[in-house]
Amino acid sequence: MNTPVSAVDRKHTTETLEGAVIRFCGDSGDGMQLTGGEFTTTSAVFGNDVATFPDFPAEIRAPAGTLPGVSGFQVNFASTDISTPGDKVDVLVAMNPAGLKTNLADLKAGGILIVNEDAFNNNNLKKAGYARNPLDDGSLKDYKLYKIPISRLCEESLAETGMGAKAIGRAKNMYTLGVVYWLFDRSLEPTIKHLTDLFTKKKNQPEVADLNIRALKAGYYMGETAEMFQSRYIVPKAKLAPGKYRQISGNEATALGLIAGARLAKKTLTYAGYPITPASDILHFLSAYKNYHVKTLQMEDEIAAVCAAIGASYTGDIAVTGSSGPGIALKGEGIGLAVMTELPIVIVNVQRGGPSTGLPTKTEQADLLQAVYGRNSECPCIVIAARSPGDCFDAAVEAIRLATKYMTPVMLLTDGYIANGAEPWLLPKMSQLKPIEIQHPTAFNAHSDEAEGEGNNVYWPYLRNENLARPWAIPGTPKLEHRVGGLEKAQNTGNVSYDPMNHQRMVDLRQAKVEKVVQDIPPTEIQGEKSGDVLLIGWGGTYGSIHAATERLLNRGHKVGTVHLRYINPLPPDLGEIIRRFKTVVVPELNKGQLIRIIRDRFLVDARGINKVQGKPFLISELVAQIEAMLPQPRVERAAR
Amino acid sequence: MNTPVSAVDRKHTTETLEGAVIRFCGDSGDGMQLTGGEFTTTSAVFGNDVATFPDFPAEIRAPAGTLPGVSGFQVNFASTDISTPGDKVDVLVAMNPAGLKTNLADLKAGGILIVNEDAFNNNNLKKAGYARNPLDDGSLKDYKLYKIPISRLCEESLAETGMGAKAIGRAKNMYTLGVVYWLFDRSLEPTIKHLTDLFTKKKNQPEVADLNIRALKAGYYMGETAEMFQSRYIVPKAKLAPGKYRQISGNEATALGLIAGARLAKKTLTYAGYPITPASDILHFLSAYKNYHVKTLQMEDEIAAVCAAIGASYTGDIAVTGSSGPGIALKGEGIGLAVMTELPIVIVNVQRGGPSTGLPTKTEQADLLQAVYGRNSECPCIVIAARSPGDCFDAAVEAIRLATKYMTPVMLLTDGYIANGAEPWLLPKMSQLKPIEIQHPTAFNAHSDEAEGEGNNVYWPYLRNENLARPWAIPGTPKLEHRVGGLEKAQNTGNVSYDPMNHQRMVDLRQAKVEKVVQDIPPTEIQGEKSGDVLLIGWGGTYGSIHAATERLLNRGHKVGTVHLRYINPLPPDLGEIIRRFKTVVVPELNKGQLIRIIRDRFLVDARGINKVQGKPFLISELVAQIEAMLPQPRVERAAR
Amino acid sequence: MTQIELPKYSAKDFATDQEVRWCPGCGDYAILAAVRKVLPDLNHRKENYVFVSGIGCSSRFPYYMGTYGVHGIHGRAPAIATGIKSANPNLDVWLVTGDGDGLSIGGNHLIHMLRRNVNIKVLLFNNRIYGLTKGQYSPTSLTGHRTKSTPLGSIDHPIHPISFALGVEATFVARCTDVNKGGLNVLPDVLKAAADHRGSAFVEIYQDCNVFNHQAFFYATEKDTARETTVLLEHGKPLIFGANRDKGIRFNSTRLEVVSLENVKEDDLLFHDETDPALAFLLSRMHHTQGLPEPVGVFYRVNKPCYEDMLTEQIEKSIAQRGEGDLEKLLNSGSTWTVSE
Amino acid sequence: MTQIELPKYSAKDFATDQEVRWCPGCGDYAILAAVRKVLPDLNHRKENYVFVSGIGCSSRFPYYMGTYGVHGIHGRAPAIATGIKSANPNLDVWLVTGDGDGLSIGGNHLIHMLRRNVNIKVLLFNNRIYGLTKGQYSPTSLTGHRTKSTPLGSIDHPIHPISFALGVEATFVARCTDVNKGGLNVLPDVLKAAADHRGSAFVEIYQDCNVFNHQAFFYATEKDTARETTVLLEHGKPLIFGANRDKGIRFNSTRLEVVSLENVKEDDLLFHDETDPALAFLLSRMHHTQGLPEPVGVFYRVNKPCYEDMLTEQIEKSIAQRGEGDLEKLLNSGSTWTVSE
Ligand SMILES: Cc1ncc(C[n+]2csc(CCOP(=O)(O)OP(=O)(O)O)c2C)c(N)n1
Ligand SMILES: Cc1ncc(C[n+]2csc(CCOP(=O)(O)OP(=O)(O)O)c2C)c(N)n1
Ligand code: SF4
Ligand code: SF4
Ligand SMILES: [Mg+2]
Ligand SMILES: [Mg+2]
Repeated sequence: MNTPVSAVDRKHTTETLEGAVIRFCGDSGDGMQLTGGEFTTTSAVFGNDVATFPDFPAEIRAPAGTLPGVSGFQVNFASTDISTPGDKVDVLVAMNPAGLKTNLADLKAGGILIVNEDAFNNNNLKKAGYARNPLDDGSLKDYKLYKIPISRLCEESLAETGMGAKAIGRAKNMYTLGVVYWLFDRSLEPTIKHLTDLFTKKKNQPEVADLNIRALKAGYYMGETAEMFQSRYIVPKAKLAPGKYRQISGNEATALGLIAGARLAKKTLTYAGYPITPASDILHFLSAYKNYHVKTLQMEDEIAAVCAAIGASYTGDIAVTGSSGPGIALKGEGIGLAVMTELPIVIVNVQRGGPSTGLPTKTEQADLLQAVYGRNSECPCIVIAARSPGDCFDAAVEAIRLATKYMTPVMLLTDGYIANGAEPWLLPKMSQLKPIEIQHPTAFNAHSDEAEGEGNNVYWPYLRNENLARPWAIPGTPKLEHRVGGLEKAQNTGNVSYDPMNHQRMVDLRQAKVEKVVQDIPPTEIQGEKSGDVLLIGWGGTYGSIHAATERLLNRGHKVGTVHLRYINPLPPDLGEIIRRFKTVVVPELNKGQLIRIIRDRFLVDARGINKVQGKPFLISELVAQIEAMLPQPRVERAAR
Repeated sequence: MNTPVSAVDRKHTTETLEGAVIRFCGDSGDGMQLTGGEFTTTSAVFGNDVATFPDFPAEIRAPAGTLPGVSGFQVNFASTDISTPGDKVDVLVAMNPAGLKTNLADLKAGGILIVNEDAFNNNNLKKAGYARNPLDDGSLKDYKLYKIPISRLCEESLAETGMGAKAIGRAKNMYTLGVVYWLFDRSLEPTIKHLTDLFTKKKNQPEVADLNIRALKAGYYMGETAEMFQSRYIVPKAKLAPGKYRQISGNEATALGLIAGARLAKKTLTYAGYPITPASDILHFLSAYKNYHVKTLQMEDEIAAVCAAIGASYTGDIAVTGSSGPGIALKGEGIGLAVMTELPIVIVNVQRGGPSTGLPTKTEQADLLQAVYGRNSECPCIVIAARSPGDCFDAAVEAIRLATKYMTPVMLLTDGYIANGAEPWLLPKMSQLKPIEIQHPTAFNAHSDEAEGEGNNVYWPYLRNENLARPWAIPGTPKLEHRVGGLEKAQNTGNVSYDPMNHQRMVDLRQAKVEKVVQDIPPTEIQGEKSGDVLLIGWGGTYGSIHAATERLLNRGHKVGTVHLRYINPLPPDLGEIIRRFKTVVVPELNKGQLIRIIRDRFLVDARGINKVQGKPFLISELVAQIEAMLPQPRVERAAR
Repeated sequence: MTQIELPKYSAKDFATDQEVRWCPGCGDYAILAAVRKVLPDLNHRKENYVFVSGIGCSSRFPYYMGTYGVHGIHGRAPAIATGIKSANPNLDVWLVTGDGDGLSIGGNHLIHMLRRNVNIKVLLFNNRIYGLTKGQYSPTSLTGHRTKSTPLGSIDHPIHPISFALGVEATFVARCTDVNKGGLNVLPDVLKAAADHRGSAFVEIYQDCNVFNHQAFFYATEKDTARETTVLLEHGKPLIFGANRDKGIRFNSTRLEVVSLENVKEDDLLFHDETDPALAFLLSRMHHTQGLPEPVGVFYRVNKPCYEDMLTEQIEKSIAQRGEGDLEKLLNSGSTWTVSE
Repeated sequence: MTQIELPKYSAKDFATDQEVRWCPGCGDYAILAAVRKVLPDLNHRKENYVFVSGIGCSSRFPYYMGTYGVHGIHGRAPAIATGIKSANPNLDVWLVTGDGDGLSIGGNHLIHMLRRNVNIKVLLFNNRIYGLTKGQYSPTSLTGHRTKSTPLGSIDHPIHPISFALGVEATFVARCTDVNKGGLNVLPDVLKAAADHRGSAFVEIYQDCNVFNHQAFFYATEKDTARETTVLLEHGKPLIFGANRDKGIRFNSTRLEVVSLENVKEDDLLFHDETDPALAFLLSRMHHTQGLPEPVGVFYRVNKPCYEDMLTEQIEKSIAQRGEGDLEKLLNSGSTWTVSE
């Protein structure tokens, strides 16, 4: 195919950048998610480190051209290690006035602003609430503004295809992508391949593939020929750990991790769910993997889903349920049953903005206390959290491992940000993952006093092993027939028991079992200083921002150390000791302060919170600023570096 | 009527006691709850201070004569102030071997043991697991054992009535009560009146009333004539605050408090519930008060119940829902909706043993953290707790007051112990209770920019008053039509808003509103020392035990102060200051440590817990022992007093 | 209550200033327009309307009605509405729900509201898909339907909303379509009939989800097919359908068959009887895929006491018998005793 | 699976060492005895049985069966059972529930399990009361019933379990009584028929709560009335009843009436057809208070694919088409790139 080669041409100067943040925005109908996704893949395949932030409108479609209808996709790509999609935007591509209006504030002063000039008509300007056309009134003078009549140019270049106006109109995102590819000297190949795969192979619409590929190339050539841009930009390859990579979103990684966990345990996976934003994609992904013996049950509601998981677990499957927001609240009673029956289930909570229905498409980290405390009575669960899209895979495997090892529910916390966001993911090798050992008893395990003879003659479902876990005999096993249920159970026999001392003992045991998990927690890693002024304690999807902020603080010479928790209940056993090595403890969270409640309670340390509840991730800059304000003395001498 | 006068006779010596603890136990079918209740009322009417502890078998009926079928009722009556039903029992009345077996351990050495000798037949002994008859084998020699052939004596004395054997058999509890009445020199009048009211007036069964009254008297005369007892006991009147009293259980007091609260607000009450032990009685009580304009809705489940309450609240009723255990877990999502729509509802949680179905008829205090934290996202509720049966009345009124003042849900925590237990209750005067002011707007409250003219021209449902509460316009009010819902709302207008800064503001506001409640919290009362060695912090139904333990510790010269919290979220504003005045903080709870989590987090004090999860209240003695073990130095010198 | 003179309302009075946010071409628009248009004719005060919903595209409905409204939580609208109607029986409560909201997570609440016969009007927008969550199958999706969550096709047997409602004691059960290009304009009439019914009224509305299940009901709404695949139910009248009204439905033992009016007299056709639950059930089993037209209009309508009326009645009776509750007296009831100074 | 020789079981093999804790005289005892007695005849392995329940007196059932069992949470047994059956389709899953557990809090789960046709046998013990929580009214309590929570009488209209099941697409619907002193011993036969049905089987059992709703169904179980107030349904046979089998049921237009066999020939009676849903629905509306006997036996039975079979089939088909899933491959799917050392 006759695609442009990515050699640097002579007509333009070239600038080499360490990295850049680009955001595509436009109407929901403008295909910005696809555009951003393609740019990301292309950059990743090229060898950049990348991080993305897709920002959808609320679940329901808003009228075209309006502010609530704006869809955005931000990608940060760099030749260095990056961990967030970036605070501020270097290049903003706005396909319509509404997109410009809602996104301009994030563009850096002097940043590149590419707009589809054709979309700035009266109708659209009015819908976006512009009294005058911002392209003409000088209000954008602080930016490098490129007004491109994208709609018209795209139309002209596709006229010869003879395709309908609607189809041609839809291709303008690829035209735009072509322009941006030119600007950043990217190859068109990966996108051409993807368009061919998608339209020609999957949907059998070669004409649509052709149309989009033409648009893409037309945009690229426009950049090359139009002499519009003074300069092109080069973002060289990053030095990444060697190995095979792919882009992965958190929800997909969770789905793959669950399949992998079940495989490692040599068992089948049952995932019982009920659609809800932003957890639904886990259900969608898994339902496509039937040939991996994955059973997906879309139940009638979230309560049914957790109960179906309990049923599947009793029967011996690796049983998982997942949801978000109110859907998780509904599972509380069911989780209680799993705690009492001591059956392993995994509950995936893709956290979203709340309370109540809240901001369903936005991210938040505000379900931690619910995870730890949100059930009636003493009802402890193991709680772990994933830190990034790719990490969801490991966390899902770990959740299955812990649930089956301790015979108890595990809550896995992810969030909308990492669930929808994607990052390059170094592929794990299945052969290198530790198998999950599960044994279902097939013989009696105890000797009942009443019965005569020697040797075991009964099955006690609540006998415990060294991890305090009970045995997991499954239906179909001759002679081990037994009943479980939500009433308090007598230790060993598992019979219903109202005995006060037995109740105390069982409450203690269920708690002790969860606390045993400390034996599985590896020594805590500290980023930066091992002792000093400030210890940052983070958890979950804020990893990227906190990690980057820590780097920046360290670069400025601050004595900062950072710990990012996977294990929340129980906490790592060495955490207290680490805390004592720092003067101040700071806990940044996308909530009003939740992990900090547990840290303060547990370690009696006057930890301080950095909290934000805006449905959005932390900016690195706001973290740095707030932490610096807390530091005993600004290290001016080194900050000047 | 020819009833025995309560003059002291000559045949027996008399002992005057400060108080006594008596427990009636027998099979579920033996009528022990009625018997205990009658003894309590009679003693209360006589002028003793009383406290009771009914202990039912699990909800489901066990076979007659078996250990799980045993029903008990303990009453402590005294001439001094008492606050618990007592640790150990002075007099145990056992109607059958199973009752003896399960209750004997609580009888003091040297205590009086009255048994129905007739029930100790082979069949019953076997069911209770006795190899030999304990009445004959000397195993009871440490007690004052009175073997009375109650069944036979009762039968003989009622033979002349010509009633059936079954009816006569059922009257033996009244025969037994008569014996005990004689022993403690109590009047038969209140019970005779009650039997007449119940059977003659309500059920139109005068022959049953007659039968029971005869049995009662026969028992009494037996005591008088049989020369069986060496001594009679007198427990003089107590010095109680003057006024009119009645016996009341916590659930009944809650019901009355809810009616009173609605009355004080000049509004109708809607109570939406779903049966569950031990909360059902609130629904039962309220459903009998239709002529108080009380609407009770028995919904299809707990979720429906909380949602019906939200609907009723939106419509302007005082709306309450109540449940226990798993039923409360189910309400989490609905409570979130109430938090978001800022509608006042009260959720009554009669806590019971858990987790899951747990020990449904037993008490526990383990839902505190669920109340404070157990919902998705940042979803703050006001949380208050009642301390005793009578206190449920005040707490219910307060819950309604706070909910309507701050336009937000209030969780009222009671528990199985105080819900079923009863105590003498000094009747409040309605005229002395503070009215609850509620205003439903009837006119516009804001001026919209878009509209012309002066003065208000719109209704903003999320405008706030000085308490940060929003206005409560109700359907049917012309022009104030507005919509509420679970999506994030724009401050003031209440329109759906996805704006990040608005979300932050609303999350902050909902939290601030709950924190405003500190302005309603009266200065914290301290029992005992105002500073010193140990500060006890209690909450809820453990009040009686902790109060009594404190008294005992003070008597022994310990520098102990005790605070018992009504307000849990938010905590009293002066609590931190009080905590700082004591060397050690101890938090006794019937859970694994829940309030203590919040105290430690909030005040960074190394509080220690005394915890018990056995489905039973604290004994005074165990509290005293554990606290003394924590005290810096046992005050031997004064402990000798 | 004294009847104050009613303002003359127009459809516009029932609009709000909130932008309507459904996808272009969504069937919800037509239903919204019809409801706004019908309400002014019903002679109720605007401030007495409360629109209640759960969660779903359809459940955004209350935001677009200039009345009181509650956008509830998923599936729970019937419970919220029951609370509203019990608290104030004078309100006109309408409930808008979807096939997911009303029949999946909320099925149980709907059952109990219907059987209690709470005087609430239920509009169930059946688009056989979860719209708001972007296209998973719903309880009314046909077996084999490929959706996001059933890439190999649904394996569930769908629920029939009309059979469902009849099976749980609903007192008014009807069906119509969002639009009808075949000339039958059933929606407004059914809305009025539902409004006039004293008790729970259940209305299934075939609704096109333009994005995730487009054309699912085109057979029943489009010009060329609508008259062939649907039949209008009218109480006491024979079941006749077809673009030329030349076909009818007849009993064949206990089953139904289509006959041509050329061969069969009208009198031999099945006559609709709104009061016969078993007949209504039989009609609810008709499917166009089996060659039978699908009935629209009122399947079933009977009078039964409604919940809030009985609730009020019990309160009034109790007051009449025991007197207006006196709290002071209530507190003093039971065995009381007095401790003097 | 190779068929290993089946042990000969007796009722005793299905008992446990746990004391049965229902009130003396409770109808649950008779049902327990019947189930224990029927199971040995079904030729399934004991270790393959799983009894699942919710919460209620009836829901204690699994504790008394020497099989695998789950005593679940209130109302959720159908969901738990669906999880069990999906995880291992070879198990014989029985579900025991009450009128409160199954039709109040759990109504929705029951609906969806029934319509999905998961191969589970449901025994709904209908005693028209909440037994375990000591006597509140239930969804099947008759209007006016005075209970702890309705001291002035219930104002709800009761649900008819059979109509309910038919309305939500159940494929097997039957009714029987805990005991039958009139000579018809329907329970064991219905249990066997349910066991033989491949799909969800719904069985309503009239059950006496000896303590809180005693004698509610005595008309249908006692010697002197049972044969007059119930009629046994037999496929293809006319509906005849009465102590002397001298009465029958006949169609009168679309409604039913009782006729004397002295005046009417058997051939003119209504013949039962298990495959006709509308007929089943009609039969489900018969009440002895209206002078019509209440049918016992199988109302409805049809074959439809069941959920776990289709689930398995999709998995097998998917493996056949795409090959046994290779995780290493899956991980490597999508656009990958390699970073070299
Ligand atoms: C408790 C809970 N579970 C799940 C969701 C996610 N959710 C929102 S709407 C919906 C289904 C909507 O389908 P339907 O009721 O048919 O409405 P439609 O969008 O098709 O009009 C779901 C699953 C939620 N909001 N809350
Ligand atoms: C979530 C929850 N809500 C309420 C209860 C209390 N509860 C236990 S059984 C029951 C009703 C039982 O009635 P039914 O199902 O008819 O069974 P029966 O006892 O009559 O056999 C109720 C309300 C509970 N255990 N859990
Ligand atoms: S997704 Fe479907 S139902 Fe929802 S608004 Fe769009 S077209 Fe309508
Ligand atoms: S309460 Fe009723 S249903 Fe429950 S065991 Fe007793 S008699 Fe049976
Ligand atoms: Mg839908
Ligand atoms: Mg029942």
